[in-house]
Amino acid sequence: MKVLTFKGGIHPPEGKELSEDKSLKKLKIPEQVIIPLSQHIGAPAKPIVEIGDEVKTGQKIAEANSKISANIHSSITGKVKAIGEYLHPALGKARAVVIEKTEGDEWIENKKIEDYDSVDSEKLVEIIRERGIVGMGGATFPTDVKLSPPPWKDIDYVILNGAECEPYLTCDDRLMREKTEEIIEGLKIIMKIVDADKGFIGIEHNKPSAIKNIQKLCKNINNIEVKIVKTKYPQGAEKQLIKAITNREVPVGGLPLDVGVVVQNVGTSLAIYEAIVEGKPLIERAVTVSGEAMNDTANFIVRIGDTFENLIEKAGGLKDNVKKIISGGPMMGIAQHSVKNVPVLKGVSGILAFTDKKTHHDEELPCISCASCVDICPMKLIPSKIVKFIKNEKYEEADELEISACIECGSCAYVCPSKIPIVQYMKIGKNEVRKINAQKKQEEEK
Amino acid sequence: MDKNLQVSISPHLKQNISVQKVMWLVVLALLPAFIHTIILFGIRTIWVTLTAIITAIISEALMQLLFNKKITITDGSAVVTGMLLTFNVPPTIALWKVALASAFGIIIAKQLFGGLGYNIFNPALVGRAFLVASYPVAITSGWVKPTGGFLSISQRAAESIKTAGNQTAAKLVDTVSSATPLTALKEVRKAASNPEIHDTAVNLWDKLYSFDFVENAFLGKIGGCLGETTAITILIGGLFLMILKIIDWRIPLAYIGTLGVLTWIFGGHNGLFTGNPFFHIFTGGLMLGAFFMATDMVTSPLTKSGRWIFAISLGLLTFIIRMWGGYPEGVSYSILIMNIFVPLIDRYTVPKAFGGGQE
Amino acid sequence: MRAWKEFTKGIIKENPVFVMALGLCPTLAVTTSAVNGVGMGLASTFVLLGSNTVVSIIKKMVPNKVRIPMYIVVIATFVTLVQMFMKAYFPALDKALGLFIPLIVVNCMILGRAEAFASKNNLFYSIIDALGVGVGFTLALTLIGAIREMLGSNSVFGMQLVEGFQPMGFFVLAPGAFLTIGVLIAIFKAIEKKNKEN
Amino acid sequence: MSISGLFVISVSAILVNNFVLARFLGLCPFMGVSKKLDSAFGMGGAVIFVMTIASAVTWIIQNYILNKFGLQYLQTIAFILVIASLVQFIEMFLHKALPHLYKALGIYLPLITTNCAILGVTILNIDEGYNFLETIVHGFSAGLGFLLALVMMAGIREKLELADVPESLKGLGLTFVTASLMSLAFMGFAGLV
Repeated sequence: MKVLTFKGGIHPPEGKELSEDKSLKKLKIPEQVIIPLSQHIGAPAKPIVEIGDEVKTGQKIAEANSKISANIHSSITGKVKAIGEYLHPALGKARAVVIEKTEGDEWIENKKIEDYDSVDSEKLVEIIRERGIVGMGGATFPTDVKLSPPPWKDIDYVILNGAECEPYLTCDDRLMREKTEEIIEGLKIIMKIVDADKGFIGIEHNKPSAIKNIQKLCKNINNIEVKIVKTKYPQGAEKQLIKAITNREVPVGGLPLDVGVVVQNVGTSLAIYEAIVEGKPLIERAVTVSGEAMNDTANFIVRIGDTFENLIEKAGGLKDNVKKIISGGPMMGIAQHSVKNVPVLKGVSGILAFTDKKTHHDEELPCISCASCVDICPMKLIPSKIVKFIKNEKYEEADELEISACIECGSCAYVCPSKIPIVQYMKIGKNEVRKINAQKKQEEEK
Repeated sequence: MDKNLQVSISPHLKQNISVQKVMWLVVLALLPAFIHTIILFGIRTIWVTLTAIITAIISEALMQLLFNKKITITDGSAVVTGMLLTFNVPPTIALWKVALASAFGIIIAKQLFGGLGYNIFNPALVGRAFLVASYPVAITSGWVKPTGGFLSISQRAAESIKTAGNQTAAKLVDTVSSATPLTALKEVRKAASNPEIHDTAVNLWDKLYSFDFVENAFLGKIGGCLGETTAITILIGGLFLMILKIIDWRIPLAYIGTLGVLTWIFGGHNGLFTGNPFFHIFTGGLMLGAFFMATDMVTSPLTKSGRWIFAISLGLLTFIIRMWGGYPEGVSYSILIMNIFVPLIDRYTVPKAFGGGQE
Repeated sequence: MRAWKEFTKGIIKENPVFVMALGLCPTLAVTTSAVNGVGMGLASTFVLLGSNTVVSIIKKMVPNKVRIPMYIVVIATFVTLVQMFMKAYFPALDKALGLFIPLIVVNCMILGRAEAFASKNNLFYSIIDALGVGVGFTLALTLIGAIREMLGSNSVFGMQLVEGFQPMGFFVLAPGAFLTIGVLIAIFKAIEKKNKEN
Repeated sequence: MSISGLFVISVSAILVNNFVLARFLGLCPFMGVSKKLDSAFGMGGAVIFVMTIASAVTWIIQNYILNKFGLQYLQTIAFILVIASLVQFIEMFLHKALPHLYKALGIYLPLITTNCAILGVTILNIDEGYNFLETIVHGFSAGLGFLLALVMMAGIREKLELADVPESLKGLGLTFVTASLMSLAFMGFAGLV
């Protein structure tokens, strides 16, 4: 089978061998969970419980606050202990509901729809919204919004993203191997909702077992096909995956649905299946715990709100020479100050611990125009020049070089011999450019 | 359990490459050619090289002191400049002239522009051009024969050309056998238009274009600057850098290819397509220029399309200067001239961003 | 002491070459030697003096609209005088300076002084101004010429300096001219900054 | 007049004896208008335009008026007046007839009167004894050479804007050093014609 890909990209050390053979293990329900109200892109959810309330597993505890927002559910059976500011792996600190476990694990009863084909698409989207499903790949965009394209946009393809191009992470791989059937059912549901002709599952070449399992099950489904994509970072970035599989290019500033495609992570597909067919809100997820500074590694199914500390401990604990702990993958993840009381969110796909050797900090030197970053940029930008403009506060010039197209994948910073923190400059620049353009728009409207 | 955790922006993995590593790899790639020069011209080339390197380092440090900047002489870039300059001078050059050129290159072409990464021109080539402007005689004459070789054609080959009492022809043979190959070619081409010595000139021309000669040129058994007599070892070093992806293969390929094709078409005396491209590829500074000078990261274009434009223009310019210019060799000036155009090339070869082509 | 101030300002603080960057073409073109520098400087000073004087006298008679063309005619007249004078008495220097003698007409320094100073000030100060700027210009050209001659020909005003030194031909060529003035401008700037700091 | 002769004049004026880099003409606008590429193209275009026309007009004046009446000594005055009024006239003409071109070149025209490269080229045409056709080719090529130098410098200066240049060299100082190295590189063209 042909291995598909896009232009550019890098080959960082994969690190998957550390945990790819560890099958998914359901972790014991924690004594206490910290459930932040911001676990998705968009407005934080509004809490609908009060301190002292008793809640069941799967009970809604906070409500979506605007169109782009998501419901939050309790992940355990217990009692609301506090509502306030708590640590958050991405935002530093954010409002959260703390629930203390009581006896048992009593689930709230939800309607199960096994025959989803006979149900209206709108109804299915409503259920998905109700169950608080968001993108599980890390971006955490509310799934219901993504599945409601404007009526004038025809969707041809649904792509399930099983690339998992971030090094070290293996949770999607494990899901594809162990929850194969559920994931494919999820894809069918998505295809029904957006009325797509064809479904693809894009998987990187380095996951032969996952590919085999899914291929076996798809054999008799004529409108679903497995597409093998090259093991290359960032193969799992939405736009790059679409390019590889369909050869369509999402325009600058556009969305996949502008080219008739909807992309969902395999984990999201599983969550959709569980929400519709099993009536289960999004209260658990698969997390890889790995890295050279771990005594042992694991792939867990954990309740949302469990803590990093607990996961690390259950996986085998940290080595003494740990230097860095990351939420997410090593390329785009966020380094953590501490792991105590830091909760696992809907979008946390991995907890990685690294030693000094892997992450050594280097001094920034002047750019020598080696153009490594230009050669590998998957968005075909000129990072080195954009960074020079940003350093000199020439944001309009940076805008001309399409800085806003940057997906912050970090490939440029990975290859840079001068160790320039390019992603950081990109973030600053994008922010400034956005401000300038908003201001310009405002002035024009006047 | 909280340790002193490090917090920094993503990505948390970095490739094992650094500016220092790049520079020292270039130095490493130049070592075979350096050893080759010692074999060809003796111990003296060591002193020439050391002079260039030490002066480069001292100049860099002094300027950084003067401008209150951090001293960065360990990054290896000054060493690279010093070494490259050595390959751009004749083996007999006075040491103080090498030092002068090295200092000029580092101070004027590099440090005044802000140091590493900001220079517009290749410092080593600026050093050479300064020498050519200041001491034209020192850099274009006084050639010595390399061990086991000759300057352009061997004494025997020269004697085999019967001049039959024709004094002008005899003089031409003398001139040619005491010049570097490209200078010899220039003399021969000029002489070919003189009917009186046309036959002799054509005879010499054929000798230069013969397989034997090109083989000798490839092995370095000819006269010239240190980098002009070490084609084979420079090629080895260049391929080494190419395999490590320190330099982009496009630049040497397009540069050498363009010059080869042009000289093949227009470089002969029997009409079109009678030139010997290999003569032009292995004589002069082309190997050094194409692999080590034109590929200098700081002073070459950023984009692939830009590098094609850059390298093809280099081939064209070198061809023009070798054919019609005042200098026998045009590699160093071609690169300096194209250095001027790099900012323009960079500006007008910005690729469309991903998804930018469909709107 | 205004007169003294007007005179000295042109020499250092508002040096036409190093600070104001005026009259660059002749500054670079003719300064291959100190003598040429002096020659060009004096010729320009003469024209400057003449034009400042005349402009200052006629400033009230000239309608605003034809002001600039009028100044140019005045300058061109003095340039023509200089041309004739040089041809007659200093043929060698005339040859060395060549094209740049007639080009004094378009030396922006001269038109600049006429427009910025002589047309607004009385005859006395206009003459002082012209002398000051002219001396500044002449000194600058002489300095550049002397440096280039020293480095490029191992001599100053034609006298050989160091026995056995092989001069750097670079400095008498075009790139040497650009480099010398570039570095001198930078040095002037650095000194000025130091002075301001103290 | 052979084509190759015209070619030699042209190559000489653009590359070998580039007006800015080898002859030191037009340095004030070269320094002043080379900060941005857009304005470099504008100024360069305007200079080509004026140089070509001024070359033609002054050649006619020299050959049919000054020489005829033995008024050669009035050359400087006559030429500068011709150029000044020519620029005025071109400005008015463009404004009325070609507003689009005027928009692109217009703001640079007033600066051109004192560009010594214009007067320089007209005098050189006479000194070199060029005929009418050669004069026009020379004028045009000299302008092209000026444009080339200006655009090259603007490209470099835009890049240097982002460089960590020592304080005292910023601006004019480094621009001259750059010009020096450009001029040094252009010496490679020596002997071409």
